[in-house]
Amino acid sequence: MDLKRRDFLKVIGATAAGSLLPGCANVETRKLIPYLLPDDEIVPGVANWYASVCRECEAGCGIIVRVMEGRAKKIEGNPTHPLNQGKLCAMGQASLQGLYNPDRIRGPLQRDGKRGEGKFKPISWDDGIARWVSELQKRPGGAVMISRPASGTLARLFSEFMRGISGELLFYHPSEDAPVRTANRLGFGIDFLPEYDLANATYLLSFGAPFVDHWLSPVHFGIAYGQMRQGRPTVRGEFVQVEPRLSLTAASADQWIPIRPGTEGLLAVGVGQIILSERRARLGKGDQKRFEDFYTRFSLDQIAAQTEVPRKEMIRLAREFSTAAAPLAIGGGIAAVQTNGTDTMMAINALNILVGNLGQPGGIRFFQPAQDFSSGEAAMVAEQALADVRGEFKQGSRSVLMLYQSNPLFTLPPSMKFGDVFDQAAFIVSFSPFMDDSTAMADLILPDHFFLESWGDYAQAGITPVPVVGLGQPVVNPLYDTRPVGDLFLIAARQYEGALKARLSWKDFKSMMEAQWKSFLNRQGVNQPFEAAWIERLQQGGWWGAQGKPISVSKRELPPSVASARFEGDEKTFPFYFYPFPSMNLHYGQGANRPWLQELPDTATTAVWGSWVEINTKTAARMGIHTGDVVRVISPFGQIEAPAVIYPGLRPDLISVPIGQGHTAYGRYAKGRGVNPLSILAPLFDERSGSLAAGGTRVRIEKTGKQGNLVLVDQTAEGKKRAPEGERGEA
Amino acid sequence: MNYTDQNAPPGGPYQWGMAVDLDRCTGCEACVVACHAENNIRISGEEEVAEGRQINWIRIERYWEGEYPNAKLKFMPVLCQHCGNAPCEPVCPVYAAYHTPDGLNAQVYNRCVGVRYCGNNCPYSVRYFNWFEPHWDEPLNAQLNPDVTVRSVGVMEKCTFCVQRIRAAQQTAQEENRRVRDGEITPACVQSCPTEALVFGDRNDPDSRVAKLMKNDRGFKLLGSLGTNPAITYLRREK
Amino acid sequence: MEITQNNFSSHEDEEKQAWKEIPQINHDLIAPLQSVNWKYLTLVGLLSLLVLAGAVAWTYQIKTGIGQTHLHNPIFWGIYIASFVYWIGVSHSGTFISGVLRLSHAEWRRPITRISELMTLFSIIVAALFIFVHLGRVWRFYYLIPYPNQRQIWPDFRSPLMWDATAIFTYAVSSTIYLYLPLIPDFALARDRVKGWRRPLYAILSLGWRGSQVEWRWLAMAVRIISILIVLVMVSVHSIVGFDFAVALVPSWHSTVMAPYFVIGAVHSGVAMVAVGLYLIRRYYHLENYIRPEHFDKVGKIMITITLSWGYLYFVDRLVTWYGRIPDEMNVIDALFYSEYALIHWFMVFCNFIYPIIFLTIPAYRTWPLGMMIVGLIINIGMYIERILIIVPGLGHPRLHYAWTSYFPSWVELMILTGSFAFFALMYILAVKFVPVISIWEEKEGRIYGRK
Amino acid sequence: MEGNEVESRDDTERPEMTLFALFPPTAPLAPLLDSLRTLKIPEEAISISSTLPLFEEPALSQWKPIQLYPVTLIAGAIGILFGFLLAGGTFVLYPLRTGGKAIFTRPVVGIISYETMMLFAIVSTFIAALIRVVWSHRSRARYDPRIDEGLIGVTVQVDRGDPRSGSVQRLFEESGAVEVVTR
Repeated sequence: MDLKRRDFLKVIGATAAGSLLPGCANVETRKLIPYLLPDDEIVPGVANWYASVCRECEAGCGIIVRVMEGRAKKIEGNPTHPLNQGKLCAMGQASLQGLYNPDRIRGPLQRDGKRGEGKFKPISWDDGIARWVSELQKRPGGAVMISRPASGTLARLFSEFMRGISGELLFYHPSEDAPVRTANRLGFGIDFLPEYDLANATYLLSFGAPFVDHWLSPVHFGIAYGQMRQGRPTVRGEFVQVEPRLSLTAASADQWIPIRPGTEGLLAVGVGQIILSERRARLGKGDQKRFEDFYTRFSLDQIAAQTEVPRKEMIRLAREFSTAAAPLAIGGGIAAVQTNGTDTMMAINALNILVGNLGQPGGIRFFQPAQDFSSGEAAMVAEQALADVRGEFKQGSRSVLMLYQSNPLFTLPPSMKFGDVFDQAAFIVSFSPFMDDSTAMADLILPDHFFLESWGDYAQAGITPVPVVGLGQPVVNPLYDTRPVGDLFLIAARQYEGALKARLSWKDFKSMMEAQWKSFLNRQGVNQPFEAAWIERLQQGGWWGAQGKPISVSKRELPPSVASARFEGDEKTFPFYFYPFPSMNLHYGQGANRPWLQELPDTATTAVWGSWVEINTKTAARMGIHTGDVVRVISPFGQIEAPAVIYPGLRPDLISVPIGQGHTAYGRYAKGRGVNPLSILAPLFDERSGSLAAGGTRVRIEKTGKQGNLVLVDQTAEGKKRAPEGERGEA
Repeated sequence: MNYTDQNAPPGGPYQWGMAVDLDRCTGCEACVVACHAENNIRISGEEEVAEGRQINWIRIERYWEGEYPNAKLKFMPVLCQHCGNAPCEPVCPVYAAYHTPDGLNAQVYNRCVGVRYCGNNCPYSVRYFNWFEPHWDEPLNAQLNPDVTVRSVGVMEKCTFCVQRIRAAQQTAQEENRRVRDGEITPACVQSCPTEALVFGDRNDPDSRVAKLMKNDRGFKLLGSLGTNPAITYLRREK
Repeated sequence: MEITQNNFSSHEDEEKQAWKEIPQINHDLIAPLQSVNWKYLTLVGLLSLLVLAGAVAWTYQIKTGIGQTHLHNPIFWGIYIASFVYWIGVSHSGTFISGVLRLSHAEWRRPITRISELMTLFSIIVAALFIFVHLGRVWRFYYLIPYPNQRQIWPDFRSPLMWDATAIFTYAVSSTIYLYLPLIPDFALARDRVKGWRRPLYAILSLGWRGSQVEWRWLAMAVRIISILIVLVMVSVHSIVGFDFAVALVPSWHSTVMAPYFVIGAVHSGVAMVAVGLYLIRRYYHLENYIRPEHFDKVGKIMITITLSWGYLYFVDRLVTWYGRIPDEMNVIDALFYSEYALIHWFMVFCNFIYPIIFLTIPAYRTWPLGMMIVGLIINIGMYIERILIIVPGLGHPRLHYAWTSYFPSWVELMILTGSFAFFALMYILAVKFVPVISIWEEKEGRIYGRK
Repeated sequence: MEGNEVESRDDTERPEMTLFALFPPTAPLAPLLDSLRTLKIPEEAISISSTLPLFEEPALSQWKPIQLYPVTLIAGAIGILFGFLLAGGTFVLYPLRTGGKAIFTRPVVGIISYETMMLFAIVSTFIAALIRVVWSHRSRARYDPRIDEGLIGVTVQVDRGDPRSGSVQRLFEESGAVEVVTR
């Protein structure tokens, strides 16, 4: 896809004119006068490409959007963006169906009838905002805002606003990555993510890191993976995946090691010990002793017994890993969502230290992200923090709940009793553009634009070797009577009695952004009139600097302790481990209202439009369960029913169910479809990162005797047939 | 024009082709959604998919091999192979399926009367039929691509190698009177593929990436024994 | 002249006797045209209702989309095509029985020919109907007709479907002719004996037939020539229907034996259907002295031959596949013999081969009209199943197993199917009220000269 | 009703007269025909109607063999040509390439030509025969419903005032005609 500068100059004008269009936020009038006030940039039949930033997941890929006659037609990766280099995942592509989703909230609403009844009646913007502000005013310091992780200017706005009303701001989104971040912070003392240089690695040892499915930035690592395998003329990177369930990522691995859940850390330690004992470690003098002391605390045989990975297997891994030219160990996924998640991640990082790949190509490299681009000071939190919030509401120190594109009622297990917050809160306001499960409980809904309709920027924290700040612009006129959340907060700030006015005095979010960028670009020493620079940045879709030197990491912490994880539910009554995994298409349910993603076959099972329970072939045979039979999954904290899918790539003692379905709201495509496995989880956390130990609940399963409407694209339902002729045993 | 030789070359200046590297494919299915978005592929809905009527011009076939703990899961993107000797073409009684000079296996929707013989005769089962009139809940239809026909009920449809993009690029090339450059055309699936497992290009141009990849010794043709002479070459996965 | 002289003298008395029967024959064979009782009317009403139901179902399918069937990729063909093939098969009854038997001067053919020729005509009509039922955009059917048009569309004769179209058109036209020619003298007869609205029709259709020897000779000559040609057409038609499958790459379709196998299969169901028709007409029009056990016996003997050849070809086809063990082909064989389709498949073999062979080889059974009708029914059921089993399992097991699937018809399909059978029956019983079901003059001819 | 029309027609104006006799089926026709010939009645002036083809062989010695095969053959040839143009010719008009098949494919032309050959042959044979049936001796042959009951009708045509008419009538009666009509 080659971008024509010409197009972009058009683009800018278009957006300017577009945003000035009178009544452009009002559907009727726009229908009424489509071309009486035409954007002179809009030439029928000619496509304009708008650069922006994808906000479907937290990776923040650069995108370019194809727009014709004022309608977004296609989204592709921004080829110049360092993170995703012109590529884009299924979810990003499907964001168009978020923009044009028939179930978007089309204007401000207030609750009608009891809370949670889901009855709403329209309210004018002025009244809506007034009501929200007055609620805040009434309860100074009573507000908690749970927001999806914002970044850049919006994050700064949020945090300054919340500070101004002395409320609490939590950037929360469900993911398996919190332990990874924490492990980096504790292990290396760096609080952004490193670049995991898969592309140049020759041996990738992954402990459950699902970098193809949803880990950090699947697109970025997808590109790197392609490079690792076939990008280099002579070398083909080896790839071993260690995890109890053969994930999409493991499917691409050369070897899959089905380890016992929660013992990944131990395996890492075992491998490390062998490397040390075989004198293959490349450690600095300071470290040598420390590491020996640490590793000698463990007995290989015990590790072998606990991990169920035979000793000689470990030895082989250790040798392959330590002798490789560019070894790299990464962790995440099921290994992270255990009570020992962070320790495990640290133990895995320790392997990288042992082979000394820090700062090396093909290893772990920390690069300085864009400096002095203020994103405020609110940090990402994990589930534990929300549990604390519940406490605050209980004892009444907090009473106003503000939700921004965050759906805790869906993503938190009921066992955490977070629902209480929704019962106890005096006032709940949501800024979500969609009627998700939590928004349906709100008293007031002030719908935000969809990201393709609004301004925004996104400061990359790590992953890329160069500093990146993505810049998003409206690519189409707003479809409905919604308002950018940024503008709302600025208006609220103006109406709020107090110092807030002064601190947040911008007339709208766009000008705030421009101000922020102006100072940022100045500090970057861009000697160019701001207007020109700004337009250029918009064309490029953001700002990215040159690749700097990797930061030399001084701190090399080892995990204080590594043991196998704790599990809720005793083995007798609950014989199975249970792993609710984020579905590749729907992630934590965000994708569930996009028909494209609902209809996108889960690659391994080819299931669409629903939930399923994965059961190991032998286990199923033993229990007389066939694909399609509805089974009941029972944990100490609840039960769910879904059709079974026989899954050969699963430990016989593990049951897994995809996350993403089972919404009680969220529009026609998502509502009442499938089940939410998170709903039966125990309130179990990884103490050090505070993230939910989603893999820590044990379950048992029963046949219900019912037949479920399991829809598989591969109707043979097994896919165990011979791979097609010509590439038998080769594909 | 040669009327009697069935092996006469199609004779176009370009011969479009694709290479699919199974060693890169991770089954992420970005290509599938990209295709849906680009080509106005209908949303079938749960019931229709249950009937087996989902439409995926490109689909990721997966094959399980072996049993736990040695279970292996292998992927293979399957799309229209644009065969040189396409079994689907001659069986069409109304020329709805025919071969373009630049080696595309074209489907002319408004000629199709829906005898569905082509669908039967495609060994790759990549032809999809419109059993009902397509429907998009307002305003999802605002996204539809004006460059691509929305197929009505009763016609067969299939992967076109994003012919709309090919023609656009050819036009620009013609205006600037030059040949289409390698990599200038990327069908939606190729464009989105993060691992670059899919590569598209002109087989006539020996320096094109696709032409080089086709010479790769990992290469094979899907169901090659049928002699359909596909325009797509697959590269074996190494382990 | 001498010859006639001789046989006048040789069978003097029988001859006289035979001539005396002629008025009786006229009366008996014209009778069915006149008797209309409440039974008949209720039957007509019933069938019309079924036909109507089928028509409604089809309209519904056209309005809402072909998706009303349970077809799906890659099973693009279902019972519509199966029915098409089946009815084309049944249509071979007439051409085979009357054509071949006329050529071979088989005396016993006389009471049977007309019955089977009528079947031919009607089953072709029903078969042709299914082509339209099957089309995804039936409102565009004229794209298939080769005539110069401003759309610049022309059918591609490389498609076996166009071979079909041509062949079936030829077949339809010629079998109509073949039915009509020998009818002329009978129409002339009816012209004088049937009163009411039919009379003028008969007058026109009988073309002022006088029964002069010259007319007889032209008629005889035309019939003789056309009998030869139509047998050739018959063979080609079902061969081509066989090609539809044989030329395709679908596993289990791509077989050289398909064409002859289809022809035999067609004749199998055709002749079986004749047995059924014979029984019913004999029973309800009391033509016991015309359709006699010996006729059933003869038909039975033919059926044995056909059954054997069918079984032979079927065995040959399966044997080579089984021995060759080409995986893709084997998948279908396995499905047929051992798994999904095993039950219905072996039932089909029972109907088409085992039952007929066991019972038809018992002479007493062959002369038992009811029994012959039963065997006829069983074979037809078997042959219909066989048509489905040719189409569906192959399509359901494509080479890329990812797309494997199976199929069962929807209620719309089934309603249209019943409608089609009803339509056939309806056309037949209506025709019986207009066309003498037994060729009167041939019957007479048989009585006079048959003994030779 | 054809037969009646013929009878109802006023024949007295016509220059020739028809003698029509009905015979019982078993009456020996051969001697009658011989004697008619001795009267020098031309073959085409005599016509015998019956409810079924009376003679396997030409009963009247000079009956010419009838020529229908040539029609069939010629029509068939035309059919082949038509088929060739249909299946072969149109490829030249619509040179659209379809995979794995030449634009002009011989086997296809063969198949289509075969079918059109048959079509033309059968249809034209039919039409030819019909024409002959409709126009053969129509003026002379007389019709009587009783023929279908088995009686044999013999029609002889002579000019009015032809002396032979008397003898013909006599011949009829001698050979046992159940009825003789003269017009």
